[in-house]
Amino acid sequence: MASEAHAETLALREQFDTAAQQKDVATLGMWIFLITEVMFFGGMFLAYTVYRSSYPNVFARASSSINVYYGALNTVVLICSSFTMVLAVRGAQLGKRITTIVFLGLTLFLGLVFLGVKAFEWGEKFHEHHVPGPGFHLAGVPPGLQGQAQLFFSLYFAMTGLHALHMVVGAGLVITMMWLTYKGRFTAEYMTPIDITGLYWHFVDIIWIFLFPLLYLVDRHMGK
Amino acid sequence: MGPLPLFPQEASSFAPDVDHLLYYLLAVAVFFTVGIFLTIFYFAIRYRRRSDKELPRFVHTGMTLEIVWSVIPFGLAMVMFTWGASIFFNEGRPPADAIPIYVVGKQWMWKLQHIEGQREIDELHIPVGRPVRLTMTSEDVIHSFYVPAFRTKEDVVPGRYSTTWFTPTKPGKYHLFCAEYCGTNHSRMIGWIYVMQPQDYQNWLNGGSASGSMADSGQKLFQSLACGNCHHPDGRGRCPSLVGLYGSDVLLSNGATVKADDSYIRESILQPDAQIVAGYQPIMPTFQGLVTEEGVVQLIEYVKSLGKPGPPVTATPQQVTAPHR
Amino acid sequence: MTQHIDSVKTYALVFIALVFLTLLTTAVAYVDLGPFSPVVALAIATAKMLLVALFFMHVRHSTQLTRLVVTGGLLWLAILIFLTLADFGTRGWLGVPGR
Amino acid sequence: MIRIELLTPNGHLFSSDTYNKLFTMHGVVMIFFFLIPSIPAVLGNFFLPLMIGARDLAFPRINLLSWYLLVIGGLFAIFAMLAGGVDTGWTFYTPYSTTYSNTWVIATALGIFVAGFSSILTGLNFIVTIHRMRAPGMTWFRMPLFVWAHYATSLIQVLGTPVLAVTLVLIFCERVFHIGIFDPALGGDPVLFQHLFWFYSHPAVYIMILPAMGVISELISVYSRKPIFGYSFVAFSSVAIAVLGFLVWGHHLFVSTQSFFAGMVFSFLSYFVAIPSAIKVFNWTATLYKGSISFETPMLYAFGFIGLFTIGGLTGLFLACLGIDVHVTDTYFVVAHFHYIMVGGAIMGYLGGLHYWWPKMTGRMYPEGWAKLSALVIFLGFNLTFFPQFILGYLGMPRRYHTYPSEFQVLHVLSTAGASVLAVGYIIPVIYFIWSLRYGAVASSNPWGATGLEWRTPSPPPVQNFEKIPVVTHDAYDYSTTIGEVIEVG
Repeated sequence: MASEAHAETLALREQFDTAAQQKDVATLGMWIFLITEVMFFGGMFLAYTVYRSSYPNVFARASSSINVYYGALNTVVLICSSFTMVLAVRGAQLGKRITTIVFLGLTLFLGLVFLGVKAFEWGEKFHEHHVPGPGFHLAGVPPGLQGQAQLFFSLYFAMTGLHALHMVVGAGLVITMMWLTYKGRFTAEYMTPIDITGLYWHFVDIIWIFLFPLLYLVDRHMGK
Repeated sequence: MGPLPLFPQEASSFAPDVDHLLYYLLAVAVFFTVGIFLTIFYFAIRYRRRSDKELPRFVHTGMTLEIVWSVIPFGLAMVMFTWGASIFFNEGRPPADAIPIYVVGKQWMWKLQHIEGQREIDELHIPVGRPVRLTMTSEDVIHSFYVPAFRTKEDVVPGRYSTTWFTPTKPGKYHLFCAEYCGTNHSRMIGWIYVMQPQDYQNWLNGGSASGSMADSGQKLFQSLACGNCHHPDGRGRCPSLVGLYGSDVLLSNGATVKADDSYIRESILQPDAQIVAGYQPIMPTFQGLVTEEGVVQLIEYVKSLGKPGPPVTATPQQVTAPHR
Repeated sequence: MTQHIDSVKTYALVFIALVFLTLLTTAVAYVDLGPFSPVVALAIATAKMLLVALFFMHVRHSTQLTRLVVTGGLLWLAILIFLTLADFGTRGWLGVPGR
Repeated sequence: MIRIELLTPNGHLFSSDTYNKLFTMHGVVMIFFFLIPSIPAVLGNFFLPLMIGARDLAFPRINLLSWYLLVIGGLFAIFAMLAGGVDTGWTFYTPYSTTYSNTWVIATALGIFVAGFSSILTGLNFIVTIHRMRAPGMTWFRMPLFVWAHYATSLIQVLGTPVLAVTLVLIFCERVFHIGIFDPALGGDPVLFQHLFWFYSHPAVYIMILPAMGVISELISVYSRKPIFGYSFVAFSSVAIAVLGFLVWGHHLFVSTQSFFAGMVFSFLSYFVAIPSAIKVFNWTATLYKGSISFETPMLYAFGFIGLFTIGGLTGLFLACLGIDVHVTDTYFVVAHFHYIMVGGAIMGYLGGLHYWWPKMTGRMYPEGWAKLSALVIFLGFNLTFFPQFILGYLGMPRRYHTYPSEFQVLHVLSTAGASVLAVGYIIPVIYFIWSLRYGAVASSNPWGATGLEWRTPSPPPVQNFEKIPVVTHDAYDYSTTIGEVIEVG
């Protein structure tokens, strides 16, 4: 979806009067799109809130079974990528092509690191039978409460899965931006697509900023 | 073709209340509908266009008018809200002396149990003039227990209990419908409610082929599942005694207190580790899949029959003050 | 719309703050704060969100309308969550199952 | 079809399964693929830019994309229908939809998901366009009320639809991967699904009705040649309906075992929506006062709309009222109520708007006599179909019943008879609209003497809408400026 939001070319499109109006419109459109994303994840945050408040102990236990180091590592990786992204946008604002491409490249690399760690972590879950389904089992949780533990992991996979999907889309956008920058399509005056890609990337980062404490850090002191 | 009924029977203590409220709402609705229709007709004819060059004078928006026609409907609506909510409040508070009936919904039938042990399918026999309280759950999807003549309806949700109650006021035979879409034969998940004179009801109870009361069945189940091996009545077993449990406040291991009601006992049987009684170990296995929903309610009745908590014996103060009509 | 270009130093400071808050929230999770655990965790996450939004996403320099869009969106999320909890949080107040 | 089946109590024509699939597809197709997109996609896309004096929407490509998405979503739904149908009802209540139904739930959910994206993008496009693309002089309070109504609609689309999307994703995951977020066997709560579902689906009703209200505001003004009485009240009431519409979804859950207190809160809030709706109806009526009223076809639809919407809206009060709702929810009362709003409201508005703007869109006039006849037939057929259902509902006839007790038969027969009349009423316009494309009289640029900017450009408009972007100097609905230009309709 988002890739359409910045599909304008350098030329001023016919429906606009000025370049400023065009940029303004594109940015506003992206922000509204991000709000729809907030509501999209909001539905899952709601489900999470309801079940966590219903089954606090099981959620603490289930959360403690996830490896906190992967989560923390990935959080830092994503923050780094946001940092490089903002520097890429800054480079574009200043019209520095090489800087922009280098930082976009770094962002892409960090994004892929994040996805790699995520994939590895999921692989472990499959190994440990922590994937919801008939084979699910979480050690340390009584048989009657396995279902509730499974709910936690259902939410874990749904939330991190959709987040990862957004990361993949983001990576695609960054690659496109690198290519367009390489082709010299942007100038210091016109770099709206990069700006908007940046917004999207930071938004995905923000979602993770919330997912990390909610999924990895539920009452760690109790789970031990 | 059948007759042309225009108004449903009134056969419970709620029905007149709901109908009176309906009359009020109807009056408001008819007043506004007729008023707006007539005004439109009048204006449309009075101010019809007479020439193509006609240009009506601009009429300024009247602030007072706008406020008046916002505030008056709001006032009328608040009456509706308060009135409706008070009926709803009564519908949510069954009196303590109500006859308990247990309902299990299942695709596509209603299974009902009396505490005396009678079981019925798609039929319910109840005496006139006594409040009846239904505790309901579902084995599969969401159903909804709907008796139009009583003006009551409540969803029956898998995994938990819901409650509804009514006092039948007129003997007769009334429709029972499932009102929440539940699959292929949703429209055949219907039955009859038989409201009987108290004496007839007593005869019916006695004449049935019940194999002992629900508490008895529950006790048998209790024994066959070997629950008594741990739950000693004297409280010296590995598990808490169940005597006097029902309706009491239970102190849990996490410091919280819960009231031992139907939902609590159901959860304790199916998910025993969810709430651990203070001073005991979480050793009880789950009985999920071993006991049917009907079995669970029999066990609940058995626990109930083991006595109520200390004085006041009959009811908690809150239940005594419950409106009972 | 005039462009504001922040300095690398600003971004770097924000970045350091973000990493610090990440470590802080991880550490705090091991401390027993009772019911305040989720409150603290969410407060830190919100602080991080504000840093990212204000600095990295340039909300600091954005138009009124953008800010309105952002606050409006968060308000709607709050409506969704709070009104639903108005149900889940008050179940059982009547002491009747299912009410 | 559904109505014919219900002629007899026992249902000989189809099996229960077929009936269940029919009403599900009826609901899904009508709501997600017709009512929600109808006015915004057809009339909104065309006229919104015209009315605010823009050359096009802010994101024409997104607009195109949203059209393709709607088509793709529709294909999924058609696939589901042909492959065997789906029988969950349009509400997809869990756990029936996730665990028990053996039909094509996934394909249908995917279709709705994709169509939902289409809806989101349309809303996004409209909001940005209205904020940033207005012609010089077109201030917020000079905008036609049609535009205000679309602005409010777009807010709902943008804020509500994503929640439906994620709900459908969870249903999808639950069926495909068996992760079970709403599965009571795991401790999940089916009522949570209902919350998420109605958070979107209640406001979705306003997605359908608000644009129709916008159309009606235009029609009433043009055919009585007067500015809308209380313009700012009507404008703000649209936004108020959109906002308040998000606070009341729980009134669908009064008997769903949601908590008693939540029921109280939601019932209380529900009454607040009644106020802006009432304001609109009163203001429309007051606009007629001392007007110069002509009875062209669109105006007949506008009258029909006000009447039916009044009935639909007032019966909504019954449903918001806790005591009554317990009795009538999930019965034919609800069915009648929402058909009064959606068919009596949204479709009357759509047809009114279609007739009103038909000359502008196609450059041709439709035959007035036939059009008036069909408007009358639709109004009568509609009432005959759905009014008996109010009575049926209060009698206790539950909805989604394939068979029913025989005492309800007379009213069902009336309703079915009405449905046949209604069907005739809908077929007539289809025929004469197609006819008019070729044989209709050529339309002038402003056949109705209307004031909107869309009438300041030739019929049909050129590609860039205006040869020169107009400068707006007057309030909306200032008829002193157009009255001299009125040209007789051929």
